[in-house]
Amino acid sequence: MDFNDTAEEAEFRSEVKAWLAAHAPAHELPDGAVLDDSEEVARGKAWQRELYDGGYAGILLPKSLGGRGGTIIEAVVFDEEERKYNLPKGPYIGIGLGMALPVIGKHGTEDQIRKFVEPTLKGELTWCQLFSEPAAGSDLAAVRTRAIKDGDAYVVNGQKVWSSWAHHSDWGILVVRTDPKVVKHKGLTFFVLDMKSPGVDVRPIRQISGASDFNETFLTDVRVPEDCRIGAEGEGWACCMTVLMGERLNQGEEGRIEELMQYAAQTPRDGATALDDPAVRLSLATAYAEERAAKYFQARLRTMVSRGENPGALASMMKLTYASRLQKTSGLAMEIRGTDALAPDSDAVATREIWHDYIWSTALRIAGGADEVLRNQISERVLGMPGEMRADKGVPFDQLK
Amino acid sequence: MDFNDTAEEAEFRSEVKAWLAAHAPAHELPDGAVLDDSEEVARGKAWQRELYDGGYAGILLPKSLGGRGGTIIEAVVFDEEERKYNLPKGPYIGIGLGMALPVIGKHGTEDQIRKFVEPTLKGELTWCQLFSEPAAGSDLAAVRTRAIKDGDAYVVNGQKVWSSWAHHSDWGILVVRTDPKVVKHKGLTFFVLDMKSPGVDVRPIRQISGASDFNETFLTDVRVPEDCRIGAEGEGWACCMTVLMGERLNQGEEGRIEELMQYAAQTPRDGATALDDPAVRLSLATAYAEERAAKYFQARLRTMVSRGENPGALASMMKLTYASRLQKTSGLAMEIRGTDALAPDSDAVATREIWHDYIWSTALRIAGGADEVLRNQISERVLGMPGEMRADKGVPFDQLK
Amino acid sequence: MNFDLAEEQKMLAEQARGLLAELSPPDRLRELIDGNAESDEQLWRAVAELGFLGASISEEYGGLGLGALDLGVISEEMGRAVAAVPFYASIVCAADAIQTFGGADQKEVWLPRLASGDTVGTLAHAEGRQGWWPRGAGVSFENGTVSGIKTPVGDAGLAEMAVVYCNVKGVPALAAVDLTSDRVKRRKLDSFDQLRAHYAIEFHDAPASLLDASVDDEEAIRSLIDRISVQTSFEAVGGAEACVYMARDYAMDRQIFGRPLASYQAIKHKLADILVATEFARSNAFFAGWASDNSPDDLAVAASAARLSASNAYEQAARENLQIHGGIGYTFEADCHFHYRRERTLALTLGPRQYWADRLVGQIPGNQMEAA
Amino acid sequence: MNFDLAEEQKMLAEQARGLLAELSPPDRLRELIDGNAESDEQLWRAVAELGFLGASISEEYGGLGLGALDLGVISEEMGRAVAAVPFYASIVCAADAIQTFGGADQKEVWLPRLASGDTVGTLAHAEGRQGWWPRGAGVSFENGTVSGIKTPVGDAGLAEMAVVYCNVKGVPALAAVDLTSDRVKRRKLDSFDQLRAHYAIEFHDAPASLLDASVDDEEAIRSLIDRISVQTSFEAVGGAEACVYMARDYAMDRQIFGRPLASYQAIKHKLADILVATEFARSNAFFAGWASDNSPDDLAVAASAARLSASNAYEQAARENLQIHGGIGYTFEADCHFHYRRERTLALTLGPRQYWADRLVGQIPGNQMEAA
Repeated sequence: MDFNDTAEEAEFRSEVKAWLAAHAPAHELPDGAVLDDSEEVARGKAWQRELYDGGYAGILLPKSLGGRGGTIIEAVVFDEEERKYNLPKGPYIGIGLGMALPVIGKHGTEDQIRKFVEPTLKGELTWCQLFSEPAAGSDLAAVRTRAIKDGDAYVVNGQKVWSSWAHHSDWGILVVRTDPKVVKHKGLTFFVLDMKSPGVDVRPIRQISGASDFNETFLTDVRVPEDCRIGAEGEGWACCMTVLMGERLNQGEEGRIEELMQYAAQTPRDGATALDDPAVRLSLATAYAEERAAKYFQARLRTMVSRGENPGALASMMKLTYASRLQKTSGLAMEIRGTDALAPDSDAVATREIWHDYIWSTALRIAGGADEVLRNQISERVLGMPGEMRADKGVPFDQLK
Repeated sequence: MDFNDTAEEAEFRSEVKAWLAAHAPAHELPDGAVLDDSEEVARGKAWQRELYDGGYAGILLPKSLGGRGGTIIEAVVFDEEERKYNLPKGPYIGIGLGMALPVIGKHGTEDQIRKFVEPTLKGELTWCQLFSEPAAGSDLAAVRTRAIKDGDAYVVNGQKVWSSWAHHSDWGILVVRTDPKVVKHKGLTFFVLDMKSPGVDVRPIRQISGASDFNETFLTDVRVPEDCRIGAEGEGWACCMTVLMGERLNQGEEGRIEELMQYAAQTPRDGATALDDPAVRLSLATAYAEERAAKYFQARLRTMVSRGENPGALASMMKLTYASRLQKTSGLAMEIRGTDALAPDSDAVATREIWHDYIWSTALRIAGGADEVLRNQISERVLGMPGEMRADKGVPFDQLK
Repeated sequence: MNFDLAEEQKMLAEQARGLLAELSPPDRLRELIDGNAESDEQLWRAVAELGFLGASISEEYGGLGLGALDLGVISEEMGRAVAAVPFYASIVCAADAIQTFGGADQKEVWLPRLASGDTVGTLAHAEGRQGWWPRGAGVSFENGTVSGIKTPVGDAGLAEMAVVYCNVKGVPALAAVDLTSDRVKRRKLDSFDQLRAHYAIEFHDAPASLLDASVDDEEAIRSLIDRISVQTSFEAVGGAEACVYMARDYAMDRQIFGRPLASYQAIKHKLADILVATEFARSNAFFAGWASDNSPDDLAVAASAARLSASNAYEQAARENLQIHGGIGYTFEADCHFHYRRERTLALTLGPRQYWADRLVGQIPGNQMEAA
Repeated sequence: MNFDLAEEQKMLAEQARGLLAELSPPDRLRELIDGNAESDEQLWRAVAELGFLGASISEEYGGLGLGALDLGVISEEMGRAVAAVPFYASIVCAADAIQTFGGADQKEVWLPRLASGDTVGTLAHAEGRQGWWPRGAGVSFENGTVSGIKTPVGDAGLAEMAVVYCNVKGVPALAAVDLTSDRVKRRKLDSFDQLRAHYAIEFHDAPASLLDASVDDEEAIRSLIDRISVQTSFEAVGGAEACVYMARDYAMDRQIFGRPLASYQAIKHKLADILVATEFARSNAFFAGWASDNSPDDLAVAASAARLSASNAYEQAARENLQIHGGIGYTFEADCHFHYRRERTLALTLGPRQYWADRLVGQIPGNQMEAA
């Protein structure tokens, strides 16, 4: 075990540091700046292009696909260094690199690879995902959006939700039902969808946070050319698995608890500060211990990956604990500050960040695997316990209640 | 709402006080006395006889059965006053009054009522219960102990566990399988068993506490006369329900948290005491709030019962929280005291009581409805949520895996 | 002994619940948020007409002269509906403070107007980061005026008067202040709770009238806080119960992996635990409501216990209701967020858990023992 | 960067686990309890022969000169098996204290004997209700002797020597004391943990030898406690993991309502949460073990974090393992109770959670900021 860089890693790190020092500052966002969406996307694309030119776009992506073919440790090192700058990184870039390219790379044709991979790496194409539906969240295989073959195209009808930045995406990755006569997992097919196609109607979802980062996407008689199908008909579920596998491990977490300790230290109490209160210390120290544990646990998983092992459902542990901890500790921070945290008259920036976390944590506990789904995965895949009794097992989709 | 006694209640209370003052002191156990089992049973029987003579045996039992036919509030008042004395009350008496008599009263014949009710009220007969089996705990209907009709008797073979004080009981209430060809609830039949019958072998279970309050009872070719059958063949499950319904509401809880606060106050810390530590105060105050809530919640249930309403699964809430709270707070108390609580050199009596609670809480979280079973009941019967998917539904017992 | 609400109280609860369900459904709350409204005036008028505002104000000042338990019944319904009216600020806080500490003239001036709803009052106690009830209030009373800043103060945009926690030469006191005076400046703050506005109030030698009975009687002031806290416990219980049944109903409807979400043990057990917490909190609130009027010696412990258990129940309920709703719960169109935000308001407004834990422990006989 | 054990460490773990599984199965533990034994001598000899006792003792004193992480690997296996040997007292505590603070002569005298297992040592720090590490120890060192009472002291019946936390004219220090002296009286106490005996030790001017480097260096002593605590974290992780898999295996076997207990979500989710807590605690223990030898500046925070997460994991695991076993778990014949009792020993022996929380918070840069 060695928590220091090896010689090779140190070399890579200093190379990255130097490159970032030369290229990142020009792309940094001013502190506290709120950009409008198009401006943000434009800047994100420009930074992605810079990364591409520097050879750092898609560090984990194989060289054959135009990536760097680097190790996970290199990706981590790069990420650590890149985070030191306030750079424009958004889902419009992340979904392409982290979700679309892996699935196209694995299930797509040569033509598809040629068409999509390089432009995405260069930041020229942005992506959104069109997976969830109102009645298909945790139970993703329950999607109802239908695609019916019509000549050399598929005609798609249905409704997708929770697509982030769909309104600023060029393409979407889409999963739909092509065969309702078979059990639900088997009738799915995967597509890439040109978001400018006629019949695609993107509407913002008004969130409880007040923002509308997510969209509903209505698909009405949308014609998707056959050459936009990724993999065979019925291969949709396998494609989804490819996407979702990639999703977990790269979620970097930011440490929050030190900030909350400082927030407590800036809250006067009985001639001292709230951080002098033993009960506050106990709660925050416990959360901090868990946060650090997550960091070292993630490091262990990365070591597994760097050896070619698949951490599988272990990766779910990170997300499960992060979301709950965020909710618990941001709620706690509000209580530590007290009434002032309900409507701050001072230090409002810090308090509003805590509000943001307290609200956003509810989305995090659901999106990308709800708490309950993750616990199922951990108990079934890591502990080998039996799966849920399922009422839908072996039943064709169109005969489900 | 009125938390004071009504005029009638006050009158009953003063009558009870006077009666207890006259009769209870002679039966009190000396403080900290450890009696041997037979001595304890003898004393318990004598006190029960005194209660009978005073007209206080079976306060809730109908007059037709020789009880007082009193209200639940009267039972509560009596209990509150009786607790002020250190009297010999044990399961050997409680099981007879609380479990055997209600089921005999409801499902038994005139002869059975004549034979058992009065002697039990007088403390002449002691009872144990023979319900659980190694493979039938939470799933009580899974009992395997078989009874086969042979002339005017049933021949019983099998093994029962968790019978308290079986070694000092005259009679047992017993549930066995008489018909394995029907679904599991339907093949059960209820008996009373003379514990001196040949083939009854009572062996103590060594518990993790070191004590052996509970027994295993092996039944080998035990002949149980037909007139010891309570109700019809196949009526066993209904009898069990009668027994279990009665069990919940009368469980009086003792307040523990005030004692733990004092235990903390007797633990020096940094020139003050552990009770001056805000974190300790927060934990204990939260537990105390829950304990008081349970007390008032129980009072609400008693009000329901006194109006003839059935609180049903609401009563499960008391036991669910009590057991968990006992484990949590006794564990916490050990931590508050610190290393000294591992092996006390002083104040050992208080510490050993806390050890007892920490160990006993594990049994409480299981016996009489495990936590998980109670949560099922609450969600299904109070909130009306669907029952578990059951693999044994409609399957004859002998075809179950 | 009778540990249940009286028939009249049950009818009162039903009446309040019916009214709120009719006039203040979730869509109405969305409308108010969209309209940037600070209060639902129509609802306020209806509530006033039914006499709810005067429930615990004595009859000589235009109220119904009922007790804390009756007020609690209404508070619970307000909590269930996340009602956008200044009931808590004006009735639970301001009216009770004046009734408890005011002289005959002060009662005469304010109580009939508060009971009728014509005037809204509030209680101004917090002072920013110094805390919700800072020892030795920073706002001072001198020569018939108060000076200093109170923040945040709930519903202070609607209020024409405030009961202000202040110090008179260093000793604690409460004073009634007319907020319409030009010596009073109100600044609206960004509020976490979209249905309860908060303000900073600056007093610049603003004319004030001391509630004499409060001066230097810290324990009496603490008792007032206890009484108010009992009402917020009822409010939280109502909110928690609303969340439990909202989540239950959603889970019964929603199909997942071919069966109702409500059939999964994870969901069942979660809701069972929250229901238990809610029923237990209600039991503590019942006793505390009874003790408010009938057993002053028990009040401090009873109020603390009620507060602690109600806060825990509502916190769990508000969070897990949203969780059970899944993605839809994260949308403005769903009804979870009203409770998710209001729960924080209730948890934070009247002192942190630690205050109530300290108060509870300090009141239990025997806890003043010396260390061995 | 490499966040995994080295191959040799994995082999060490396997070797230790194999040995303990063979020599110290649950039935053996029951036998020891029934025989009122304070240690499993056969196991102790076997462990000594494999060199485990000397793992972190330097080679010049008969050890293997390995590091804290190697010792942690062994501690974890001891925890998994609830091994009835004085490994913690003698090696983790006494040997490390002497190695850290002793002079060459003291090392010469004690380390080879401890490494070989011929002598058992222990660390005497607690003083009854005064606490586990009382500020200004009540036991005093004067003129080459110590006087006072230490209680409880784990494994003190087996020990021939103790490192004693004492004060020298009011400043903290550690001293090595020969327990076989007739100036030392040991009283066996009733111990919650049936597999670890505890004693009160009375020192009556008992000859003692100061570990000079410890005198008045409170932070160095705290660092020693940090190092020891890292080992108990490994021990707790081993215990927690044993509980998770014991419960899982039982639940897979047990049928209830026609299906395996393990198929119920209540059981699955409970075990998933405990597994997460255990894996997270292990991750903290890994870093803290590494920091023990490689990054002294990180040690205080790392040890505190490891301790807090390991205590939480083992507490949940020990309780819920018994719960999942149902009635059978409450019998002496089942194996749950060894962990249920040992968990408390680990949780209580080396300071409460609050100590570790305070230590952690106090070490984070920026937490010394003034209040705004």
